[in-house]
Amino acid sequence: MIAGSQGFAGYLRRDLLLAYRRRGEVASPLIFFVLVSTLIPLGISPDSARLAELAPGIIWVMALLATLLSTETLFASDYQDGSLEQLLISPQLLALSVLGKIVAHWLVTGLPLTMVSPLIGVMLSLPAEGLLPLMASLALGTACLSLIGAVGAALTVSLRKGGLLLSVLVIPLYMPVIIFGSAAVQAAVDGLNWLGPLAVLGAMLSAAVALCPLAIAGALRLVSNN
Amino acid sequence: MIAGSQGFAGYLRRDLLLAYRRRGEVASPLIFFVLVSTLIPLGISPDSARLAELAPGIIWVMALLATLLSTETLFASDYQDGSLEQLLISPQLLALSVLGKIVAHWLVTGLPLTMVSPLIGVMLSLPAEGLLPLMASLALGTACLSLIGAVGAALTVSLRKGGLLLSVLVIPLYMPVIIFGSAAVQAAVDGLNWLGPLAVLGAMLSAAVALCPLAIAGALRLVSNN
Amino acid sequence: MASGRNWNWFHRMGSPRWFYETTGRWLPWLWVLTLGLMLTGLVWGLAFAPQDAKQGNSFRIIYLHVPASFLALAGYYLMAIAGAIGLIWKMKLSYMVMKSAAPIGAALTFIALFTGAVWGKPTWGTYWVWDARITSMLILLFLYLGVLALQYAFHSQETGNKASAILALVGTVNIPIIYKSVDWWYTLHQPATIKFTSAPSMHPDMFQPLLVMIVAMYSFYALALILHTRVEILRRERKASWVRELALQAEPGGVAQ
Amino acid sequence: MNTQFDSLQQFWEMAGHGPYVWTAVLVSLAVLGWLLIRPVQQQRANLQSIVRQSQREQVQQAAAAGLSEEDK
Amino acid sequence: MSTPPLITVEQLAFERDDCNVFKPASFNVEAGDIVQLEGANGAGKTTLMRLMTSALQPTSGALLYKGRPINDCRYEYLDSILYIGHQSGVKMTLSAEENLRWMSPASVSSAEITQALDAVGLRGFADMPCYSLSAGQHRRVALARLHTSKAAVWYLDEPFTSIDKQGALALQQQLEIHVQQGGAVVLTTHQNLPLDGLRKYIVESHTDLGVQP
Amino acid sequence: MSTPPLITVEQLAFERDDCNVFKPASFNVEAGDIVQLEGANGAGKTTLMRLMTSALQPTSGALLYKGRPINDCRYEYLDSILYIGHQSGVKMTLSAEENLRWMSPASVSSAEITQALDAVGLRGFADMPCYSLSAGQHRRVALARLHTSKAAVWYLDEPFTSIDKQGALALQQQLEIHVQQGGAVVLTTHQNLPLDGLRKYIVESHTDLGVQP
Ligand code: HEM
Ligand SMILES: Nc1ncnc2c1ncn2[C@@H]1O[C@H](COP(=O)(O)OP(=O)(O)OP(=O)(O)O)[C@@H](O)[C@H]1O
Ligand SMILES: Nc1ncnc2c1ncn2[C@@H]1O[C@H](COP(=O)(O)OP(=O)(O)OP(=O)(O)O)[C@@H](O)[C@H]1O
Ligand SMILES: [Mg+2]
Ligand SMILES: [Mg+2]
Repeated sequence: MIAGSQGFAGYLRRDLLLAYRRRGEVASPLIFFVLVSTLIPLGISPDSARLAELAPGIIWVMALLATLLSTETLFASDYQDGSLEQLLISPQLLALSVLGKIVAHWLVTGLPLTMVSPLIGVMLSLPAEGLLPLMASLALGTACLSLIGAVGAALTVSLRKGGLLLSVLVIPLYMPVIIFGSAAVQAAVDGLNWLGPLAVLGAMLSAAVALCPLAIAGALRLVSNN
Repeated sequence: MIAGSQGFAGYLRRDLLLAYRRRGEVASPLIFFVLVSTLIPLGISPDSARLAELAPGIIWVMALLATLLSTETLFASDYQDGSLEQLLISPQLLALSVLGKIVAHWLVTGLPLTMVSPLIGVMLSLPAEGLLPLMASLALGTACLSLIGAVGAALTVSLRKGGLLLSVLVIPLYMPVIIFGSAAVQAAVDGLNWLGPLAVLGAMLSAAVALCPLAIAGALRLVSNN
Repeated sequence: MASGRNWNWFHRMGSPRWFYETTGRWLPWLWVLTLGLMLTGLVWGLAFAPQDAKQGNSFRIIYLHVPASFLALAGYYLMAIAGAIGLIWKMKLSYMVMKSAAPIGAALTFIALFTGAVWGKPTWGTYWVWDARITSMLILLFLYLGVLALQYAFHSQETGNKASAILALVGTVNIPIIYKSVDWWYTLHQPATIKFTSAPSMHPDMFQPLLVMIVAMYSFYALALILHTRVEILRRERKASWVRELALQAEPGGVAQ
Repeated sequence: MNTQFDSLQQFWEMAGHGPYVWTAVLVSLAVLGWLLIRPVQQQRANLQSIVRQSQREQVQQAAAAGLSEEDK
Repeated sequence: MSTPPLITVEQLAFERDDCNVFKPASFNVEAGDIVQLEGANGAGKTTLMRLMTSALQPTSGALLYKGRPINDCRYEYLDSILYIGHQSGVKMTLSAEENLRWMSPASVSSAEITQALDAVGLRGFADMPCYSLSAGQHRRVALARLHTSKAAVWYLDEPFTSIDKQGALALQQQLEIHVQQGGAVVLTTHQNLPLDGLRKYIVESHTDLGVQP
Repeated sequence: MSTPPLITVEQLAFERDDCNVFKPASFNVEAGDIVQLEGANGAGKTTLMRLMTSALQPTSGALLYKGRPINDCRYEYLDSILYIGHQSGVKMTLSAEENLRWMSPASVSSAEITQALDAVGLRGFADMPCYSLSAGQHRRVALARLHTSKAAVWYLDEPFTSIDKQGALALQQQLEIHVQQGGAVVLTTHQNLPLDGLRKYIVESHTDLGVQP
């Protein structure tokens, strides 16, 4: 069973089960996303023409925040109850097990968020031709965000209440994702080619899949080493 | 010493000390506020005329989120390490001790946020006459937000990892605050009377100071009773 | 064994004591060089250089703005490389260098942003615009702040060092991506209102003092980095005997307060 | 080479741009100065505390030596 | 009329999901008593103790303090008790000294704080943040409260957890001294305590689901 | 050539802030051994045990598994050990059964899981979420791993915490059976264990700051 696939699949399954146990709460990033998006018209203007201009940016910023907030707890409870230490001494490749956790995380946050985004798009008067690019870019982009955020979560896991510190660490790293994500939607709305920005997001995602688990594994070994 | 002031002042002092211990982290709501505000131009547009229109709303939404996120942990760590139980059986008025904690919370989040808001205002091209109303409304408004958020935090404290559930509970309650807060700023920018909305905020704050601590005390007793 | 010999210089350089003693000899010269160049450059730039045709005297801010911008960016790479060396070769000294580079870099970034903002008011009529370069600079400041915050968030020095080294490395991979994407973002949205004055043909009389200031800033950076690193060395090696001897020489009384 | 300004007053005002230029210069110099002064101060404090600690240990060692002599 | 006992537990019961956790409990605690709540894992010792501290509201039965119902003299009662549970309320980010300072009555002086920390063997650790303490040291920070508190009744839920042998001996002595001076102690532990005058109260699980080893 | 010992600890040391936590440790663990790490609170028992599980990297010294450095056979070693620390890795929101399922090797059948939970006395609690278990029941969930694990070497950091008397007896028997079958146990506890063939290794604090009771 040495370095077998149990690490990846095992953690994927476990984290999905844990999420299912707290399903009321797992729906929260989603509800957060919806609620905050409704705050915007309240704070700014209910005028639909104006909202339509803002929609790609707003939706992307909110999706980013929702992902960020849920990333925070990716390793925290495992650290507190000792599971993380068990993970470190499990006879599997750490990076793979970690990837399993992240995939589970994306399945319960990024994916539902992507699914519900057309709804928000319609609420914020996003033109119909922007909806498909919105979903596509969110699907790729939130996966990137989960991976990058996990690096920050790993680095801050041993700090009690690292929640907001995490945002300081990762928001700068999120900037390219949000630029290309919202640009893809904007391009589609303006009738331009939106596959270009989407391809860039895809490239970023592949790079993140390759590199982030390694950085995370290093960070986890490091912070637990005291 | 029964029901003396030690409860209020004691918790105020303790929570400020705790905050000082994690000062790197306490600065975070602030940095979060600044960081997220920079995401907006990246997501939407760097055009200053456009930004100026959005500024009051955006700043208020971001301030709300920063407060919300930091409220989350108001009772969580106390619950986990058993301090909350000690608070419940301390010979002081629970509501007062709780108020002490909330004041400390506002001093380390709402107040610095208010202080730094003109900077964000300038960065988002908010016209100069909006800056004072922005600060005034944020000072009153963030205090309201801390109080209301604390009610939600108390209700969710015993649910493990209630972070995002909290937002679902309190965001609807936040809506009046954000409406009057951003209205005050907008009124000032448009050259209208902004003291009206501000007065409403003040009234909300007084009501919240009177009622929220009682609600919180009740919620804490209820939640720990199992 | 042969390879061991080749690495000798490397390990000697990694010795905090070697660093402390060598830089101790350089320090007086560096002080003189830095202060001299700074003073020359500033006086020359502020008082003697001709004023700009379009921007008038506000243009003199360039003598601080541009050198600080240069070093703010270069400093991040230096910091990340030092962190990488620390992580790979487990060299204590390079962690100390990394730790010292973070506040210096953050301060220089702040200077670049502040002087830029002040300069913007008379030239553009506003303190802030979301220009590509300016936005990148702001993000750089955040990256620095992240490294600093992480560094000090840990109780244990070493964990803080390693954690921020990892973060700095991740940041390094990201910086080119961030810069490229911000550039692209800006060209996509470019508002017509403001044109960045890139001073295509600078008069030599204006350019020479700028050159002096740039060299001065490099010298300043070296000086500040060395001073900060020496503080770290003393703090970490306070139990070593060479540090004790050195302290007794420097502060024979030692009782002041 | 000549100065661009006829008097100190003019140099200070810089034809209306004085406030901008001088805030930029003063703030920058303050930050740069802080970057140099702080390590110098810290270094001195470090050296002093190291000396004090080694003095304390000498005293303790002397006391310990005295004790063991008494034991004999 | 004789003076009423310090604390009277009268048919105290607590339901979870409409089911009593333990058989309704009745006993007295007098000044000078050490009462050990005994029972298998899951019998309900912690639940009973939390009821006695008034952190939980009983479903039925009464808790009397000096003969008066607890609700009539709540603050007086709370002022005279001290509870250290499984989770001890020690803040990880504060130092041992700050934790103790905070958990002690306002009238305790700094010298007393230092003394208390010395007494539990934490000299030299007073200013380290508590997350860098070992399991036993962490528990000792909580136990240092016993030295600074003025409370008459101590509720200690498994106080010997993680404490080494010498520490356990010292704690037993301290308990004895406390009751000799007229205090009272209610504690749970799975160890046998060689204490004079120890009384046991057996907590019996109400369900048939108790641990069956 | 004689076979090398199962585990060799050679001058193993760990520094925090440039200062050894405990005096460098050297001892062997053979199949059939029960080794108790003994020492006062804060002596470094937990630290040493975490070094032995390879969760911590030693500053100096070596850890050998069957005569080979641990870094050469990391996965093989990790596959043959089981560690239960102060924090046991039990997930509060999962039930006892799910926790055990997850923490056991993939080859363990459902029947074995149920058996293991019965064996630690959690029959009837198998599908309650762990946050509604008592302290001892919680610990028993973690200890149920000993019934499902195939690991040869058990590292147990204060396994008797919160466990009642009968539970403690059962655990001691289990340890003895394990070593009779050729396994090995390294544990810490502050209690005296009446176990045959128990060997003690005294962990000595390196600093003069050990707990002074
Ligand atoms: C907050 C505002 C500003 C920031 C963050 C900023 C940032 C920068 C940076 C990073 C550089 C160095 C670029 C490089 O290394 O190639 C730079 C150079 C320069 N900046 Fe700024 N800048 C700001 C405002 C201004 C303003 C208002 C002006 C003038 C109107 C200005 C004029 C220049 C010039 C002339 C250069 C040097 C020429 C060049 O390298 O292209 N900057 N600035
Ligand atoms: N994370 C940490 N950071 C700094 N120091 C620590 C940390 N964890 C433990 N220590 C210190 O290291 C020493 C050894 O701790 P360790 O937990 O190994 O002790 P222990 O022998 O297990 O004690 P106990 O019997 O109390 O469990 C203690 O003095 C403790 O204060
Ligand atoms: N929060 C809770 N929700 C539901 N049931 C609970 C909760 N806490 C405890 N229980 C159940 O109540 C019973 C009594 O628990 P309690 O913690 O009082 O036991 P205990 O005697 O202290 O056991 P231990 O010796 O293990 O500490 C147990 O069967 C436990 O499963
Ligand atoms: Mg209990
Ligand atoms: Mg231990």
